Amino acid sequence: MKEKTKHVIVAGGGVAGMEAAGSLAEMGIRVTLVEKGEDPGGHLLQWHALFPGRRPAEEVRKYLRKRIAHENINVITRTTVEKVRHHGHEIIADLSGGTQERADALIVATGFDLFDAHRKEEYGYGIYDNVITSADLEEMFNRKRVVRTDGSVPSRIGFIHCVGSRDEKVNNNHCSKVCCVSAVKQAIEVRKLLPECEVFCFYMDMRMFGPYYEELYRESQEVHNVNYIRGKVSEASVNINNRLVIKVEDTLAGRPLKMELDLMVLMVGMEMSKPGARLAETSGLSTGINRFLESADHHYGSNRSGVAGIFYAGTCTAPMNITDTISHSRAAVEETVRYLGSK
Amino acid sequence: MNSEIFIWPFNLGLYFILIYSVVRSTIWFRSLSRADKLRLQRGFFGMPFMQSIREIFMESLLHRRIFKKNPVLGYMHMSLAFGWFLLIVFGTIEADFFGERHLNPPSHAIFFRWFNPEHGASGLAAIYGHWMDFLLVFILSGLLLAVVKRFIPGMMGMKKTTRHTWTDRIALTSLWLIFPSRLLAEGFTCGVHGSGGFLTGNLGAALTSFLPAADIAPYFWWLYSLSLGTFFFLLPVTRYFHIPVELILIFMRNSGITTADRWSAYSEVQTHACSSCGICISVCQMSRAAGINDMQSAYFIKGLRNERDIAAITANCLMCGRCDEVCPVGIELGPLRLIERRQGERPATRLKFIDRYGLTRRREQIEREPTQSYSYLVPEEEEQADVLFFAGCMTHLTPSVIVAMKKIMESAGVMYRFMDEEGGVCCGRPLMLAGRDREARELINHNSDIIWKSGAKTLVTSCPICYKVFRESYYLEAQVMHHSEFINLLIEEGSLRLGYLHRRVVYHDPCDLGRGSGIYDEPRAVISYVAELQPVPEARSMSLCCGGSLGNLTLSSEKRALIAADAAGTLTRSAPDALITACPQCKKTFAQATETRVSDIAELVAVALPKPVRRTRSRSSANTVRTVADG
Amino acid sequence: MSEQKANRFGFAVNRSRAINYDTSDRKVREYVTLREPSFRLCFACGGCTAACTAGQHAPFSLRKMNTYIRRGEIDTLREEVARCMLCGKCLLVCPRGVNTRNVVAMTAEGIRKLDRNEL
Amino acid sequence: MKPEGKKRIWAEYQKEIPDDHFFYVRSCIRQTFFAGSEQAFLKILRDDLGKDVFEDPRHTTCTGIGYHGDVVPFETIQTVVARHFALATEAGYRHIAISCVTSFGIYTEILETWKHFPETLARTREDLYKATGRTFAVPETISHASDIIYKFRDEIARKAKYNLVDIKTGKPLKVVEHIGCHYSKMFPKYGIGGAEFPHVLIGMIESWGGDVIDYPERRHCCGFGFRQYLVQANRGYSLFASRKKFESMEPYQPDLIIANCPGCAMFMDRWQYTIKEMDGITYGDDGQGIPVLTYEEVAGLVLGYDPWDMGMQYHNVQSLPLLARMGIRADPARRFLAKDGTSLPEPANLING
Repeated sequence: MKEKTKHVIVAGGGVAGMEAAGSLAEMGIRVTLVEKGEDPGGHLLQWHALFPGRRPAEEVRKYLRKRIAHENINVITRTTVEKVRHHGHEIIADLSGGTQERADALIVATGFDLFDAHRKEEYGYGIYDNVITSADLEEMFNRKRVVRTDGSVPSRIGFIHCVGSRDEKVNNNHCSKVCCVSAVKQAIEVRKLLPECEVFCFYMDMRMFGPYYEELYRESQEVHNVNYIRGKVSEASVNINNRLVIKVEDTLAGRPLKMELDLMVLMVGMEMSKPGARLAETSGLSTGINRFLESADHHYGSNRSGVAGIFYAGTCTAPMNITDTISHSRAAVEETVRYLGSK
Repeated sequence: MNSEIFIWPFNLGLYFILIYSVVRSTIWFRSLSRADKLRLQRGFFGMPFMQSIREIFMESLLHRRIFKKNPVLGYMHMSLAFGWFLLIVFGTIEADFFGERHLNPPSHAIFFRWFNPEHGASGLAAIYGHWMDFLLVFILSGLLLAVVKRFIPGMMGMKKTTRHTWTDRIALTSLWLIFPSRLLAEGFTCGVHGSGGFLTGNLGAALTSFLPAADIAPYFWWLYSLSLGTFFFLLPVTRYFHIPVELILIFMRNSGITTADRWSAYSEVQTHACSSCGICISVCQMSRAAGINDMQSAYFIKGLRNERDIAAITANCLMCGRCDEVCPVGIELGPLRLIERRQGERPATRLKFIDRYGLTRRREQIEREPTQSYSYLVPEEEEQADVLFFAGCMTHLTPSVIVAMKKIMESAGVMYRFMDEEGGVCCGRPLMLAGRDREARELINHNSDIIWKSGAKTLVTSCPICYKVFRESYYLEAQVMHHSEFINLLIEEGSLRLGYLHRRVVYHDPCDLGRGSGIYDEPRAVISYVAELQPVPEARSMSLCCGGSLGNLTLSSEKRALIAADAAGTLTRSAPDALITACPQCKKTFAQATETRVSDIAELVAVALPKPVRRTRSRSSANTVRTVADG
Repeated sequence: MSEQKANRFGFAVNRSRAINYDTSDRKVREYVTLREPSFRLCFACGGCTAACTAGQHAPFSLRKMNTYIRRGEIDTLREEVARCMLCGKCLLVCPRGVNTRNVVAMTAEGIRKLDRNEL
Repeated sequence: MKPEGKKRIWAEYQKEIPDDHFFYVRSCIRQTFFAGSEQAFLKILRDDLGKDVFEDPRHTTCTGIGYHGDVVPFETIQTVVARHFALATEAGYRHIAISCVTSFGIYTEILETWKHFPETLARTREDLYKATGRTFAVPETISHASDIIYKFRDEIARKAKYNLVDIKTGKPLKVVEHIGCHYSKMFPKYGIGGAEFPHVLIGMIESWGGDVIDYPERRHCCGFGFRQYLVQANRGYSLFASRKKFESMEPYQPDLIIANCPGCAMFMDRWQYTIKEMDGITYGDDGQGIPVLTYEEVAGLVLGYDPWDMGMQYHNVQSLPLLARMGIRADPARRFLAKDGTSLPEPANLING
């Protein structure tokens, strides 16, 4: 008798989910890819260019779209996986909208949510004009127009690092890893787009963890004249000219510093996604103190959930860049296939 | 006949340049310091005068130094200078001897043929005419080389030459025209009258055969006179002013005047004595390794002469001293650059002669009212020692050198005190190299105080930078020794027992130790004692700078790396086991530039020290060491 | 006048410790950056300060000085820059290849020019 | 500026303010320097709004100035505050209305401490009982007096005789609001609108027709700072802080400053005088100062109270031009006359005087 085709549900259609679905489909496994948005692609859909080489994000999007254009993959959009449970060897996933999906295994690839910048009230996001997030700036890059709300061209832009990361005041002690290099990348892009515009990065530490990140940081200073001030911005306000006034300690000078900005970019960090957190709660998947999914083993089991047949891929376990997400996702597929074979 | 109008351009030019030279020399003489005036006066009536005459003959006329460096270039210079000199001398003799009057005005000698066209048809006069023609050929051959050099510098072995200003170009053109126009003028005149030597006579005959020579000749006499006149008029504002000024320079130098540390008439004479020959550019490592071709001494001197803003040029020099070594005129290029650095930055606008002295005055005023930069330095407690060891700032970044020195001194039983073990105060030379002598003096005073209080008889330093300044700018009772000298002394005394290392090594002369302080032999003696020292190209006085020099303020780390790689490449061409230097700065710089192991001389010696005898080992191991040491 | 009144009150208004980037004079920074572009590369590791010969004797920090140049704190700089001995140790230590000695030299020069209204 | 953004935050930071039956605790600074303000508060609540406000003459200072001046230990101040609660309990009141922002901060700090460290509450009960024989119930709510005016701001607006409007131009007055640091910076949840964008005074100003100025140093401390002011040699810090605020608000040409903290009102008023004396600088037009009013005074003016009855003539920066702008006719002859017709002392060197 011919062996029944295996079926895997992938919860989340971002970078991790798409890569996982593609890899599984290639191996002849039937995949149901459940995505909450209109289209798969996740946060990458908003991104203009990627660090460290500033390649267009579209190139990676194209790759991922191609990856899931496979007859074995069924994409369900505007849907989330609400609960997962075991029924014998089978896994039953309750989807939003009340339907159910049965499968042999499930990969959680629910990704991350960007930190809601409103929560750092002192920065005035949503209150003051010209306070935007890194994601908003990326949209501006897509339109090739970086301007203030009144349409004028900014002459000084400040990037505020660690917004919603490494900050117990918003209950996030973790580092989101990618914001530093994102800020460097965006700072360079601003300087290229607006050569007259002064650019400042306000940082606590520069965490250039990936290949060519440090080189990019150096380039930003050497070639693009991006300025770095070490200190966490404490508050922002506006003056009578509707310019932002920020206060920060210049920790290297050991003195408070006050500066006017035309545009303030909040480098928002990564948090566990809400659908991911819901799924964890309903399905008994354990989470860590950083609220991301806790893997079975930190070093050699970062794709395993501790529950048979459920695997993790990508940023639902911790902040990651795209490179690491794709690797992590492939590893999750490997774990899944091994599990399917052992059944 | 003497009232020919065409002679006037020459006459005017000649009188102008004579009067100008006298006036200029007088101004220079007057602005010399009292001591230098005395030196010059004494020199004029003593041996220095004879030395100068000899040197002028050997250098200004024969160009011996250029000959040594490059025979073709030497011949070119010699033929033009010596040839012209002879032409003038013999021309004057000819005019005085054969002319209708004795003691003629100069024009009479210069335009002798015009005034005496029939002369020299036979007898002694004819032979003399051949001689004069020979001199002209001699000059013209040099001129031919000059033209070739101008357009194809490589053919003369010159990699780089200086750029000319437009006045230089006009003067050069007129200089080039002098001798061909004389040839043609004399040729036409001789042709008409059937006189002349083997050259002018034959050329004249040939030309007259198809040209109306009598009509053409005056044009060439005019051209000859005009070329001479133009050249003389332009002389003071062009590089060719070096020809008369060099004579003054030689007198001054032989009288014992030196550049010293501030701007003086002697500095000015030196800037005008530069011929912009470009030899300094060829030897400059910044040119050959780092592709920087606009800051060499020739440009620096030219900027000084023309009173341009040369702040960038002044700062951008390794101060290695290679150009000083090769300068055919013997200009003290390093000291002049230091003087300029001491002047500080000057306004971008062109400085008037008077303003330059104004700057000097301002500097003197600052010196009269000194401000303290290092008042935070606390005088140290007195501590007695026979031998003081001063590692210096840079050696603290090469702790292996310190460890080696400690081992060596302990092994030799030297009772020493490590003066800056806990981190001392800079020796002051880096400040001096940046032109900040006043500040340097504060540090020198601080260190001197410690050295005097210690009562030390010997001050040993492992850093050539410190060594140079200790020797030249400190007033000390203690004998200053570079560690290579000191180790050599220990070996010679027999207090240091060393083994022989079977290694092939090369030695690099650090700039401040070799060229800067004349220490070439001691390090070589030490190295040869413990290892096989191989020769390297460009050693001793032409040793290469490592590129890390503190003398350069503005050179980027990338360019430094290029210089270091080039120098290290040259030094290690023979693939030695190690590259030995005697300077912590050179060691650090070379270490990044080569795969070859780079060691300080002290480290090499420390390796050759007998291993300490351990109790647990058998006696034979100690014997082995002794055997090796004996061998 | 303010001093006399202060005596009457027994206290005077304190000066702001804050660096006001919008009113500070950054001409010296421009002067230094133009003449020594490697200045930009400093990422404040403090290696120079750790190695510093003068820093062993006085409160002198090239790392801090770089920050003061960038922020236009001229008065602080004027005192600070004079403490350097120009020994060049920092040059050998700097991981970013900043031409530290020239930064000091150009800063001193820039300040002198600023004081003479030449900037 | 996006008003909807602030509304979002205000919606998040709302607190329970009781409707009636308050146990009122007075402020040391306010009853000394702005005695008319506390009087006006009681009158507004009792007469205009018909509320029940109880005062016990036996209540004392909270000792907050001593506490922040490092002379009163935390245990002591807890016991003093517990005694106030005991007085309220004995009188049958469960809602505390606090006149002073320092006291308000002390109360919130103590309540939060008791919540997180119940043993300190037990210890305080014991201390109070040993010292006075009293017992107490922890109050149900604590409100700052400005919270209560905030709650009834629209009611006051409905009864308004005057508005925060320039009667000549019809334009709203430009008002600077200053919130005492101890109102919500320590515990944002105790303040209406939180710590970054407190709504308590803005709500009043907008209800009564004024325009609020959001200037860069809006959040900055007035400079009181207890130790900064209490030690004479340190007063330069205190003065500097106020000056920083004035310089920051100056370009907006504010008509008045409203403060909800007695200390702030006092310092921002007195320091304008000091700065003028020291450096000859004032922050209004033509050498005028910016009047600093308490929210009770502003509420009183809106309701048509006589400014001289509220003691506004004893501010260093006088409000005569402001009153004229609002159309309030205050009888200049009565300015320094007591109710019995005797003359009151007339201060020298008044600004806008």
